[in-house]
Amino acid sequence: MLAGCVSPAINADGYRGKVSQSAKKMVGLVNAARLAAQLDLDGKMLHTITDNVVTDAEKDAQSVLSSLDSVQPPDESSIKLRSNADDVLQQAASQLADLRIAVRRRDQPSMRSTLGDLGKTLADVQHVQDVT
Amino acid sequence: MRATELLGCEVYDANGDLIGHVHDLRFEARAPSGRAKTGWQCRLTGIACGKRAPLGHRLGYGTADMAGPWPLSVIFRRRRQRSLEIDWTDVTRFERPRIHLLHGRAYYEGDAS
Amino acid sequence: MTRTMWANRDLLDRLLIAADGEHVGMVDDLELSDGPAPEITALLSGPTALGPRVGGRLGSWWLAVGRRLRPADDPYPNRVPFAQVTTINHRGIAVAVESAEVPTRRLRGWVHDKVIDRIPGSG
Amino acid sequence: MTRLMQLTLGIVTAIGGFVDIGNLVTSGIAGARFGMSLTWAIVLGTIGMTVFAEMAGRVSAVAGRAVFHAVRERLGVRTALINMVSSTVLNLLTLAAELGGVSLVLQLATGVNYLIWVPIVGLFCWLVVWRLPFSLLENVFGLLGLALIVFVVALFRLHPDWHGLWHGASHPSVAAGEGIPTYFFYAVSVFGACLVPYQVQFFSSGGREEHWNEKSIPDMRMNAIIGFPLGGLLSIAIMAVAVPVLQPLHVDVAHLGQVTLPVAQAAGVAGLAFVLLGFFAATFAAAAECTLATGYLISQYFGWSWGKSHRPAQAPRFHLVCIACVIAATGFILTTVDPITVTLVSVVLGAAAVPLTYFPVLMVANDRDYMGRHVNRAFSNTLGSVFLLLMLITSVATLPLLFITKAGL
Repeated sequence: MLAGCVSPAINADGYRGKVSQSAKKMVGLVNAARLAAQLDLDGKMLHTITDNVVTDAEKDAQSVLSSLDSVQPPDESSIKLRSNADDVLQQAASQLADLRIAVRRRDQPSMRSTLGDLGKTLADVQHVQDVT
Repeated sequence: MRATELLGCEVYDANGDLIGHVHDLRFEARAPSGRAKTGWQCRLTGIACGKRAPLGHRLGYGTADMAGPWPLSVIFRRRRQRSLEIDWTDVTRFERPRIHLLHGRAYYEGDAS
Repeated sequence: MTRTMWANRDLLDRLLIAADGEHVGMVDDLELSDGPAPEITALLSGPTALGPRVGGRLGSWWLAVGRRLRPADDPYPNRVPFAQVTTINHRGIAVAVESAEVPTRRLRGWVHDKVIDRIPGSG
Repeated sequence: MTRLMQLTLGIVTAIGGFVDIGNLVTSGIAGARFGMSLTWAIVLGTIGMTVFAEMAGRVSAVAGRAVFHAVRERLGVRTALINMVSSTVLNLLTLAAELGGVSLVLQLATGVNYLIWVPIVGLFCWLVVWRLPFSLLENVFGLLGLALIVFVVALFRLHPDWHGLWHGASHPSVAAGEGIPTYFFYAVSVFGACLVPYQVQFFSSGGREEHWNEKSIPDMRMNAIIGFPLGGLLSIAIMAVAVPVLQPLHVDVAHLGQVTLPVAQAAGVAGLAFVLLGFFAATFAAAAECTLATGYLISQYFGWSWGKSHRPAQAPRFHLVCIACVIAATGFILTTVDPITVTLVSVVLGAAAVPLTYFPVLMVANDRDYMGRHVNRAFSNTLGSVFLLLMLITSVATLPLLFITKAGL
């Protein structure tokens, strides 16, 4: 549902909006995964559902990234924006993957530490969303 | 002859003017008499024709006792008045797809009101 | 006792109900006698009656399907003689014939023999 | 069975029959994205469904006409044919969404990929249609679907800001950062999820299956007038639990798993078990009903014998249609198209297609020759006309909204 919509030629403002949109989606994905994992640690989740929610979040995060990558940055400042945002979003996506691995292995300590990392990354992602 | 062959035919009055298309057939039905279970008789007595698509007629406005709803009942009642009922005995000639009538248009329009 | 009926309102597109209560088709067309005072002689049903009413390419296609299902290459639709009609009302047109004897159900027979009967638990 | 129990059973099955994959998905999305501000669309959709179902049920009981008999009688061969074809395509889309929904629920419960489940679910859906008696289908799944009440329980346990929820519902406004077309797209989807054509086709044909007559009208009315609004309340509860949990986190609901999170937070594993059971029952029953509804409507158009009261050998064409429907819908979902997207598209197109079946039923319900003293009164007709207008507006607006918003993205 998140992929698709390749819009090749946009201006700097449009690009900024696109980055902001991607960051906003990433916030939702990270939050859903964190909520599921946290509830799981609290013993309030069925393991299969946690797995599903986290796996879906990871997949959707990948498609947010690839959808952003498919847009050509129109100018110099957009390229700078892109490299900055890309780092943060990549990090979020890879931490979601870490979380998924920890959930599948039912490795609670590693789930906890990944949740902590995701919390920090989330702040960065929100920052990307706000400044753009 | 099949009903489908009649429905949709062009209707011309005595002067050769097109009045409309046949959109329904009127029958006089006689139910089985006495204790007989079967024995229906259905005689073609007339045709309904008009220029407009007979939507309201088809839906029941015009031939049925409709309770509403407003405003459909009003719209269709008004449109119905443009539809003419013609007795089959007034048909002088029927050659698909044309039906020719005995009288002029004014005769039927007067009759319909 | 006589009453007025309209083809569209009272006869066409009405359900045909057999003596045993089975639905045996729709009244797709009416057959009228020739002459100065035409009378309904039969109710016509099935693809070869429906096709011409639908009209257009779809109608001719449906007609062709119907012909395939006919025994000989006879395009005339299935007839239910009007003399067999018992009641005409808003529930449909009932006839004094058992469903097995109503000639409208060739497609049904084909589907029954070739598909449904071969699946376990159909009886 | 006592009369009271029978009545309760009818109402309960109406609640279970009301909620399906469309409600689960659209209420979840709407709650997370728009808070309570789309409650009005659920309320309107539910009233529309109740009015329409009551009318169709009355026509079925008094005049003995199921929906597509009325369609063909009133619209004539050609218009009714177009109507039948589009209703069938729409039902197939809905059926695909339901089958996909059941499979997703099984994925949530087992962790096994939903695509593995799809053919199995399709097979079971057909088996139910093939062999299970009608009343068993309606009652068993209707009762199990009641497990969804866990959403109401969860709502209370979340101790939400009731005043805020009520304010959101009574003062609808477009959430910040959302476009007006998107808002109305989801309004149509929520509306369409409540007012589903196959449910009315099933309700009215089911009445023929159960041999309703004039005496059944009070029961039928109770089922529609109490059961469906309670189903609507359930949809509102699914929406409301998302508001305190998912909305602050900006979760963009795109998966069934996310819809269950608020219940997990409020009621833990036990709550989730109820959710899964309820989801399964609601979507599976809907799949079977949608299959039957499609069989009903095609058979009614052609005047074939139909219904579950016949053994398959006595209604072969009806059962062939059912088999073909299940195969087509299963095949469609197996193409790996996202079931949630299929659900959204099906409820939105469903909202657009409602007048096709609603209009003929409204006509027959107004025909004194057919209905006698049970003809529409001024009250039903006022509501009936208002909703006809509303449905027509929705129909006209739907396709532009679908394209402008690219299905709500």
